[in-house]
Amino acid sequence: MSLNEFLPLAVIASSLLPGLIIFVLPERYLALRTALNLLGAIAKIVFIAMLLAGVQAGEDYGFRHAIAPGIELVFKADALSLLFITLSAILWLLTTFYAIGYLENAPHRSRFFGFFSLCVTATMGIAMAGNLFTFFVFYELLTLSTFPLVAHRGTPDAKQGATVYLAYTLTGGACLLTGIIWMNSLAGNAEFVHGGFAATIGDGHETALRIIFLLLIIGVGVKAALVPLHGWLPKAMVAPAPVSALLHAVAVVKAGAFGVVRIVDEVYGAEFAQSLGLLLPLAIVAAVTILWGSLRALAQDELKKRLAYSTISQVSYIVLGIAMFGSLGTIGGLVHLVHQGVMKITLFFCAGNYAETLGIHKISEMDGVGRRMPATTAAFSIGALGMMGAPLTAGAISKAWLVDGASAANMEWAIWVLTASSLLNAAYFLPILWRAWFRPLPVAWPEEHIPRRKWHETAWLLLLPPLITGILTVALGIFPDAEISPLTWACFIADVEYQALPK
Amino acid sequence: MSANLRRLAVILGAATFVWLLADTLFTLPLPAVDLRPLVSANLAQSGVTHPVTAVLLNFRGFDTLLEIAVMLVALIAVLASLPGDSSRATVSDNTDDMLPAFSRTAVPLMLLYALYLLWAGAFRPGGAFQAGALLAAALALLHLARLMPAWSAPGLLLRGGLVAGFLVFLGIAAALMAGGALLQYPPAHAGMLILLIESTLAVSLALILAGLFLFVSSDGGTPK
Amino acid sequence: MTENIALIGVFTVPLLWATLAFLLGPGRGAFVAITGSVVQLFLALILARSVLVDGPLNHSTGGWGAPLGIDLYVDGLTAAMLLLTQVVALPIFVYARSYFAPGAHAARHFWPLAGFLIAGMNALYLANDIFNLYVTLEIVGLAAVALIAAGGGAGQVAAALRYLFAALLGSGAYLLGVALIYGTYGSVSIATLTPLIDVAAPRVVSIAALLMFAGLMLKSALFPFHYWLPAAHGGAPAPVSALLSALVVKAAIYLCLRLWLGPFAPLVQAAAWLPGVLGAGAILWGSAMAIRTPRLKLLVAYSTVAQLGYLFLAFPLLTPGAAVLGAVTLQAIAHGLAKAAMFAAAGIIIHSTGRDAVAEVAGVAERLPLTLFAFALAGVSLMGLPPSGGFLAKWLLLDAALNAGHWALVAVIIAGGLLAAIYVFRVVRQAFLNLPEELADRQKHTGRPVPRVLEWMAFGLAAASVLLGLFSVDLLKLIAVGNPL
Amino acid sequence: MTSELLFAVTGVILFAIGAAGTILLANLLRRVLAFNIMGSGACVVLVSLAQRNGIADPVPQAMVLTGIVVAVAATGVALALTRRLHQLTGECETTSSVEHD
Repeated sequence: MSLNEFLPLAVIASSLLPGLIIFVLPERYLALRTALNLLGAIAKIVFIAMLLAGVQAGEDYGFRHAIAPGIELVFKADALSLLFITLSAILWLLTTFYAIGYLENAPHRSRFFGFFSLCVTATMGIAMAGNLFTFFVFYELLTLSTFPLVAHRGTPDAKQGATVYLAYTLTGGACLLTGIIWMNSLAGNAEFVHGGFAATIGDGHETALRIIFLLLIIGVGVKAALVPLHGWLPKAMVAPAPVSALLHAVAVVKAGAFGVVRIVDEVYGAEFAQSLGLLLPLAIVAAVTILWGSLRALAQDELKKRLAYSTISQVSYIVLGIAMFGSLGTIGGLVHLVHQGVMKITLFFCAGNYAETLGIHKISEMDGVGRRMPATTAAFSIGALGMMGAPLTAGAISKAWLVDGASAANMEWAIWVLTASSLLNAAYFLPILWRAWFRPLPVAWPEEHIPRRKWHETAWLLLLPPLITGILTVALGIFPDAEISPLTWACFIADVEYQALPK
Repeated sequence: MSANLRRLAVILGAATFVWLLADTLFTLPLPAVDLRPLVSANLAQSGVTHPVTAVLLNFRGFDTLLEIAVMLVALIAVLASLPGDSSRATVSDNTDDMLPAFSRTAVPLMLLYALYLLWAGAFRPGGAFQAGALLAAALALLHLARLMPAWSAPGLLLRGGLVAGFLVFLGIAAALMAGGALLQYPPAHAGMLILLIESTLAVSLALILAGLFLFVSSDGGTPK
Repeated sequence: MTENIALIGVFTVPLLWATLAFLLGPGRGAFVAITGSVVQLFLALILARSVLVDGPLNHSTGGWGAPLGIDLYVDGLTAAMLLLTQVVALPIFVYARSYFAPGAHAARHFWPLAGFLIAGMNALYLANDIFNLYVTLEIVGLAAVALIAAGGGAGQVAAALRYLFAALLGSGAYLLGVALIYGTYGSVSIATLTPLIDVAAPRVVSIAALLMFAGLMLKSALFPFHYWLPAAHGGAPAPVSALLSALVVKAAIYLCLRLWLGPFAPLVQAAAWLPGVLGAGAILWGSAMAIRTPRLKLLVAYSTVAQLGYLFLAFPLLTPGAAVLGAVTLQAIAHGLAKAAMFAAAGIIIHSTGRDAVAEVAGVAERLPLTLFAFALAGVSLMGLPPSGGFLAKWLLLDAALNAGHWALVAVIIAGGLLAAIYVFRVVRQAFLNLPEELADRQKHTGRPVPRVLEWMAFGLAAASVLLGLFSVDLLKLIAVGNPL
Repeated sequence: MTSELLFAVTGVILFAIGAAGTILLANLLRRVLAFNIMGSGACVVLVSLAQRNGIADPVPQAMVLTGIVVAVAATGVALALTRRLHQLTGECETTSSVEHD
């Protein structure tokens, strides 16, 4: 097996194998379990680094395995997949640290970390899937491996949340499956290519292709939480904080958004999708989602719920960017795929810290928490400002590109949507910051788990990850076009997708 | 659906079925394949002179092998269906002496006739099954005449008797693989082998058939 | 010669060890059974390999050859079913060995009966003679009935009787069909009959075919003939349920398939929609019942009713040239493995909670993670989610249905998957709940500790049903050998 | 029509009666009898159709012999189970309820 075949597999195996081993590990083998987790996470990042270098040098990486005559599992590590797996891998490493601290002496940790690794594996598979069949395999694997994490606490509303989650995702999966098989019956088991393969199917199938597009978008839209398919996301917030952070801020919703990218750009191809008149409706759905998510977020008092609705709104920035016909929008969307992940995970880390340290779950309980937990709250503030698109944060960059994309695709209304959304973001984030920093301390916190010590507002393992991602948020905002930043990489992708560098 | 309606439906269905099927039978052409010449042509190599026995133990011997398996399964099924606690096998006190007297004379004759049937099977109607059935009847008669207790869970000896026929048959069938195929008798020894199989089968079948009756009657059979 | 010995051995070996187990006495024989099953698995592999390499294989018992003698025939389909039977039987036997408490009444005659059951099925797959098939059907039927009834209470005995009469009615209809066929053509050899039967065949042949199919559908519990199955499979001891649900019903369906594609092919094309409709009914009805029943094993049994529906659903697609046979067989195999695993897991759960109720599964995720994992994995295959064998089968079926433009079938298959998800996750999500106090106390008394080997057997079967979806190239190649499609 | 055909039709009728009985009757002993009638009907058809031109055919006769033995076996099992059910419940009928336990 050549290196070019080995690396994609290695990226998958580096989380799959630890996961499987951890399942059979007895609960008490804490050190070994931790070692396995970190080893896997670090190994993965090393492999990905090799891939990044290789792909920039024009190498192409792929692996295929026939599972039945005419049906193949195909993995391709191309520029687009790397954007996604790099993000997931780095955040996985941070989240692993965080989870180790978060779940100290909690029960069922073997199960938790086992399925956690499976989720990451599934995400890697989705990112590197080379055809719709492979994409579906890992898409459903993600659903299945997330279920136990949502149900992890074993409380009735955990069961409830997990059930709702399944009801949405499995139904979406059924639509996706129908669409994929239909598409394959027209195009054969075609593989993703820049510019898409649907155009080659030829005339006479336009209607079929439109219906298929609808089915596929519904399929991935459920995970991307497009309105009206978003109902599961707030309910799934019963999961432990690391799960909400990595999965519901990054892996699951991003898998959906990523699916939209693949379908629009590499199944249909932007031009063909545009010619079928599919992009505008998609853009409208995205716009509606953006506004609806922000509006609902305003109404939430529970911190995680508000973040969840904000996620719903933010993820659709990506979809909106892709749905804008033109390279600028695509770049904006792709960059936001990364930036939103970094910012949102910061916020969820902090929310988890508040809950773990002081038992704060509601925004109304956050008065003066800034003085009790300055570092955490600083990270939180950065994330929040980023979400609003404040200058010098990652959010500013992606929004700028999206606006340019909108005007380039002369979709002025999209600009209004983005502006409105930014205002709404401000409307539901600034009050939190104000409470946290400027309101007086309460007499007592809801339930203080971790007492304050000098220079020690909470456990280090809980504090470091949000600080790192917070700093990252700023860094991405200040040096957007560094040697290998998400932005440059997104331009690289748009370059191959549209064969023309953006002016 | 009410019971009467259901009954009516089934009966009507059965009637139409008979009508449709019978109707087709009248216009049925003669078969394309005729096995009779084949049977008589190969009778010489079959080791027996009676065509039915030849089919049973040679041409379609595989059927018969599996059929013995069916009998064994049935017997084990009966044993398995017995209540766990029934191991008492009693001869209840003798009420009349008519039946015993009759059986005392009948059973030896039945044994004799069974032997004849077994031997006759080679060249005229008869054979292991008929013989076995007759022997089983004799055993049942003995039990009904209260000269023999019902059988409780079988001991090793009885179990051996029950499976002996099948084991011999199976063993010979497998050993004949040497000839290239299952149950491929060498014409020279076919007669002898078939006789061996038939005689052990007769005993085992007798025990099995009797067992179907005698094991079941070992428990009171009254509701608990 | 080796493959001939393998061919004969695959049913003589179980006949032998079944007899020995009986000879050894009540409750004895686990060892010979497991040893024998290992040998059978080995022989089945030899057969499969030889079929894959040298094509179909014919063996004339007694050396006479059809139509005078009885022929045994192995093609890819046969070899695949033989493999399935041995692959499921072996772990289930290891499971049964630890499952039955020593001296348990249900176990006293388990081994000989199980042996005859397996032997009967293996012979059934091989026989190429419709009368010999009748005898094998009876072996399988009676052994199955006995296994259900053995040492059970009134409910089990009643279920066994209901099953027995269904089976007898079925084989009776089948036998009359055989009689009519023999009366018409003068032969019972499938090889001889196939060229003789054509579209111009007299109507009596169609009636015979109808009788035989009806009988077999009764035995394979195709909706609406499924009435006997839930009580029988839901009431028997777990290892028995596993064997029945995973294998026995498949035997009758296999026979349907053989006759459908073989001798009766010219007659059935017109009626191909009928099994399809009944199959759809089975999927919807079986799933609906599985979603409603409060009992765990009954849920699994109803899921069998539903899953068998997929096999008949495919009959309208079984047109020459289509690769549907592969999909059907794959579904049969995947379901066999998954269902055996699921009954094994259900048995473990009931063993440890002491109650056969879905509500009592709470807390199993904590106590028996491996068992729950096995149950869920098996469920993945039943739902047809990737990367399981059930998924691959469903994918192939959907592909065929779409290419043939059968949108109704597509809809049913998709709906069936979602319904399966509902009843599988009914159990799984319950298992994640923390065990309520009062139940915990009660289960201390009713429940018993679980031997690890039980859990591993269930897990192994489930894992196999999932991995099947990733490594099916050779299997599908094998199935394609010598089948008329 | 020949006497063989008469036998065949009789066999069909016996089968139909037996089948209807097996389906309709509630009492298990009667159902056992009905099943036996059904089986013998099938056997009669098998033998008689095969010798429509008068000459006996040994093959179906041997097959019928097998069929009879199989029927005996099945009857034995059915009776034993019926007896067992009677011991347990005091009745000779199967209830049709699935939940029955």
